[in-house]
Amino acid sequence: MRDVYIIGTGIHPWMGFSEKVFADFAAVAVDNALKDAQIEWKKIQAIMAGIFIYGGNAGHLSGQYLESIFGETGIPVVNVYNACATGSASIRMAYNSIAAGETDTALAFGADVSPKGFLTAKSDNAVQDRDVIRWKMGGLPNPIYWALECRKRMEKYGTTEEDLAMVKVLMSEYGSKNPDARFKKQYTLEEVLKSVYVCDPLRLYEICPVSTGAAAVIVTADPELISKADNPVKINATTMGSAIYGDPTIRISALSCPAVPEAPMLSESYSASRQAYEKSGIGPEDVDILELPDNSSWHYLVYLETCGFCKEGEADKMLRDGMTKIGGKLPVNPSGGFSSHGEALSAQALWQVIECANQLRGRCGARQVEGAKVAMAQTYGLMGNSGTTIMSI
Amino acid sequence: MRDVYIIGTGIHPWMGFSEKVFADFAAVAVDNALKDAQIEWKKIQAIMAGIFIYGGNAGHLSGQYLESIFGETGIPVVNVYNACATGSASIRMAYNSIAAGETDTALAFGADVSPKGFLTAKSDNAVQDRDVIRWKMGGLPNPIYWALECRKRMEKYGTTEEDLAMVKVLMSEYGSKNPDARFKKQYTLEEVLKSVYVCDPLRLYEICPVSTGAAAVIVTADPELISKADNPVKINATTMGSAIYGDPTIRISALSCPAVPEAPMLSESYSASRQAYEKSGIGPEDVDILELPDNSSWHYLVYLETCGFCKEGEADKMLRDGMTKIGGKLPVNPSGGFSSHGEALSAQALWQVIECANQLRGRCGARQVEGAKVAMAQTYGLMGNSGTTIMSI
Amino acid sequence: MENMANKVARIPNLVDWSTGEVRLMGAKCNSCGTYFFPKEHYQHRPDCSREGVEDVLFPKKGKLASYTIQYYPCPAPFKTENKITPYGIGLVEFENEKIQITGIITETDLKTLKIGMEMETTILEMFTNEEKQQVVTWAFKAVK
Amino acid sequence: MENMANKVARIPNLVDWSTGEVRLMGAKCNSCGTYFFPKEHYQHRPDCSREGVEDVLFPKKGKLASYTIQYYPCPAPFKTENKITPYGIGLVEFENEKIQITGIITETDLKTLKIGMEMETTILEMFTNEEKQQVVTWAFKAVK
Ligand SMILES: [Zn+2]
Ligand SMILES: [Zn+2]
Repeated sequence: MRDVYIIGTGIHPWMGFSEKVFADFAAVAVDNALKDAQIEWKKIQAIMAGIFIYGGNAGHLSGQYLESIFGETGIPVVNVYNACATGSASIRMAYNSIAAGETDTALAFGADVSPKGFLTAKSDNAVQDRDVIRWKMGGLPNPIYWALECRKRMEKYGTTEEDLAMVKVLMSEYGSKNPDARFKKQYTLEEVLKSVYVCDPLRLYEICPVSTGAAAVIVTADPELISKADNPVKINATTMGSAIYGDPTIRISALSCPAVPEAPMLSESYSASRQAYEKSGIGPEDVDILELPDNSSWHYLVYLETCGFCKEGEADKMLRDGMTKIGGKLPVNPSGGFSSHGEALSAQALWQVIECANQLRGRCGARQVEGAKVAMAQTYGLMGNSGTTIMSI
Repeated sequence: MRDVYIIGTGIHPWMGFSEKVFADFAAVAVDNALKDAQIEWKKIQAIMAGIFIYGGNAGHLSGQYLESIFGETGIPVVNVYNACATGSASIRMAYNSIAAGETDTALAFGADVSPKGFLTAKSDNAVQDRDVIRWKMGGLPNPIYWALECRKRMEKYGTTEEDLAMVKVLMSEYGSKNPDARFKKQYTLEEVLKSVYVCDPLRLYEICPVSTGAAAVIVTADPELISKADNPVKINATTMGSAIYGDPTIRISALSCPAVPEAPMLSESYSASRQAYEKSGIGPEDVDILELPDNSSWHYLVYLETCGFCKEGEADKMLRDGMTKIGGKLPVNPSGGFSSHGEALSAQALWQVIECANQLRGRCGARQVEGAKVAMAQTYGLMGNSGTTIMSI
Repeated sequence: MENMANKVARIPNLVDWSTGEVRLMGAKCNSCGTYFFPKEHYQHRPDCSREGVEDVLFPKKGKLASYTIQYYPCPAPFKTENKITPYGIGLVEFENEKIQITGIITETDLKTLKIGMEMETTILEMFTNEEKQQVVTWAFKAVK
Repeated sequence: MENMANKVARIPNLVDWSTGEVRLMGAKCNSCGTYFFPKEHYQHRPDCSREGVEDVLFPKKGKLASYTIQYYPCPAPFKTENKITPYGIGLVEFENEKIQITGIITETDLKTLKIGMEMETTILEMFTNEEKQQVVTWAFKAVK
């Protein structure tokens, strides 16, 4: 199989609610990616688009919408949805299209506009869609799921409130150095520990909100485009995982979970990362930078274990020992993470890939990790969605 | 690139509104496909799922939902949406996953439950989603778009009301022989011409309604599975097309179209079919059976031209001369077409592929086309979506 | 023209009568020359620099490029106080702009419709809102 | 137990009190042994033949496997007549069934919650509907 490279990336900075429409944000990200890749629009041979689920017909056909802005050329355009791992699906499909020989150069993008209110049920058929039950009878906003798991972890492994707060301290330090982040204020441990509980043991600063943002990545196997690109980044593997029977994690939108584990926690991400390790021949020990989905401080800790960077229950020690800091053995989320960005559903997995690529390309200024050669972007979506992308330079 | 084969297909027969949920229909189709392929569930290494857009969270993550029924194994599961070409996207992605070497065996499926009422706008932001304008101010249900194009055709090429009615006569004859079709009544030319107008010049029997249905296709490059399969069908190409700038067709959900053509009509399908011809080395002259998207009688005619089976304006003659009948030079829609099935959005493109495969495998009983070696399934979705699959035995 | 006092478009930025004539509102790209309707739905020529997109009003008159007669009520969110079915709906071509635009035809004798006939932009009253305003959409009628 | 006359679950087939006890309604697959809640959300073991799925009532009592305290109101379509925040919400483990099920905890002293404590199934009154019925959801409370 031929090698596939990232040659262009673009972002629209993360922000809060906006009256502007998703296509405007998408166009900014795609324009930036084209400029970075130094190619014209007609070089794009396929578009793999993340669905903007609150955008009606246009949001569900976001790829067609984007194409009409830049000029319709008849190429394959496919729209994907994998909850918060949607961006992983788009880059994986762009990669597969090239690896399969269908195209040489493809665009993956996603854009999301934060809704004015809360995210909630999207249908009214409780038999078909248990999400209806969790909202109407369960009283279960997303962070409760994380809090339930976090409490189990504290009981089992002794994770402390200080550990949870320390994650925010680190993320806010890095976020303050990232011009594309939404939240740039730096917090002390004391400030975090004084913030109100949303769902005990998780505090306001320890969970991430919903944001507006857009991201675009151009991948290619075209030798000419690779040779003229500025520090092209090789994709060693980009994989998707789903859940494994017996996963004890209580999944968002579920009302129950197994009491006896027969699979790893967050098995969708276990599966995605193990597929990526196997396919790339790169293991956790080889990774210089990790972007993981810190939807909450709990996620930050558990993902280090799920993805095999330490054994179960040992992530707190990694954090306390400073191993996950910039300058440590495994810098985690130098971007500032979800904590500094918030979730922009169909864009966030691509933004993680872009942060990794920017780090490998030495473009990260005050938050630059020195000498990084291998980076891994790990994402997570509700109801059994996950993706892993391993890159190198 | 290695060859990819269809080894198993399954359908849930098409029907009207049902209180049952989409996952139940999907499970029937997938069970049938597994039985046909003579494999167990654990052989499936990737799931490419069509989104059931009216199914809320569950419908948007239909692949995850389906996997939990059959047993979660951690494999890649991606959900796609390309309007009525959604099934084309799912089979294309399954094909690419195998061709790229990511997996050996993959499942593509789609299931849709007809909503009780009419399809209508899915958002309320007119700036973002012009679909809101066409419903709130345009007064434009889907068939109007087809009628506007049909009227142009009649003016330009002399297509008659009898031609339009004849399409239904043929489709109803074949549908009556298809146990999986929803509509099995056979109509005479006179009966069709007496049916009421929905939007003049299109009559009630000349446009297709919305249906419930499910379809599943298992594809593989695994030599062992291919060798034990019953008449495996080779996929010569499976492609997706989007629109081309200057396409004069008024697209569903649009409020305007170019007055001066700079691209072929239905350019998304022009593009998809030309990609398939180029990739497979098979041309229209080699195709023994064509399944095309007869959303209306107008589609039946124009698609023969769009896909290059005759020149523009010549399809009526093909129809009148009996060339498109079973037994003619190019049997079109031996399944009975959309006219006998109705649209089941995420399932219909797969059902077209399955009809083609069944014809090549000699399984079509009273509607069997004798001696067919090459078949082509052509689909169409609103707002610039299309897919073409060419198969052979 | 009609008395346009106390009338409001159901969705803004589509139809204008501030000039004394009913005209459709769109946009034009000065880089690739494409006209858009609605104006927010960009459809640039591939590789257009997308610079200089500006609002335009389409001419009042065009010619009928195609039409149909709809026999069933359009489902919600479409809404009219009076029964309008069967109603004509057409594609009106604006020659210099190289664009055809859809619209309901406010013609009672639908048998007179013919491709090529001259049409003019008008409005159709749909319903009265809570502020007692007539809520309207754009429409076309034959030039008599 | 509580007086259950004139009470109705907001969504059917989840909680039952016809036996005189409040119990959660689920299903069990007799082929792979997995219990489901809600019963329509199948989660079979891979390659299960999926035969013999039957309705079950979970035991009234289980033990608290985890909990949180929610400080903000749950957004719509969740609906209660009375302010219930902060409210406890827990995962209750049914030991033989090898399943943990979420539920709001109807405890006023949330400081007493502790992993491992014995809980029983109950109902929470949410609001009165147009038929003057009390609309309820399932919930858990500590066994005193
Ligand atoms: Zn332009
Ligand atoms: Zn089972």
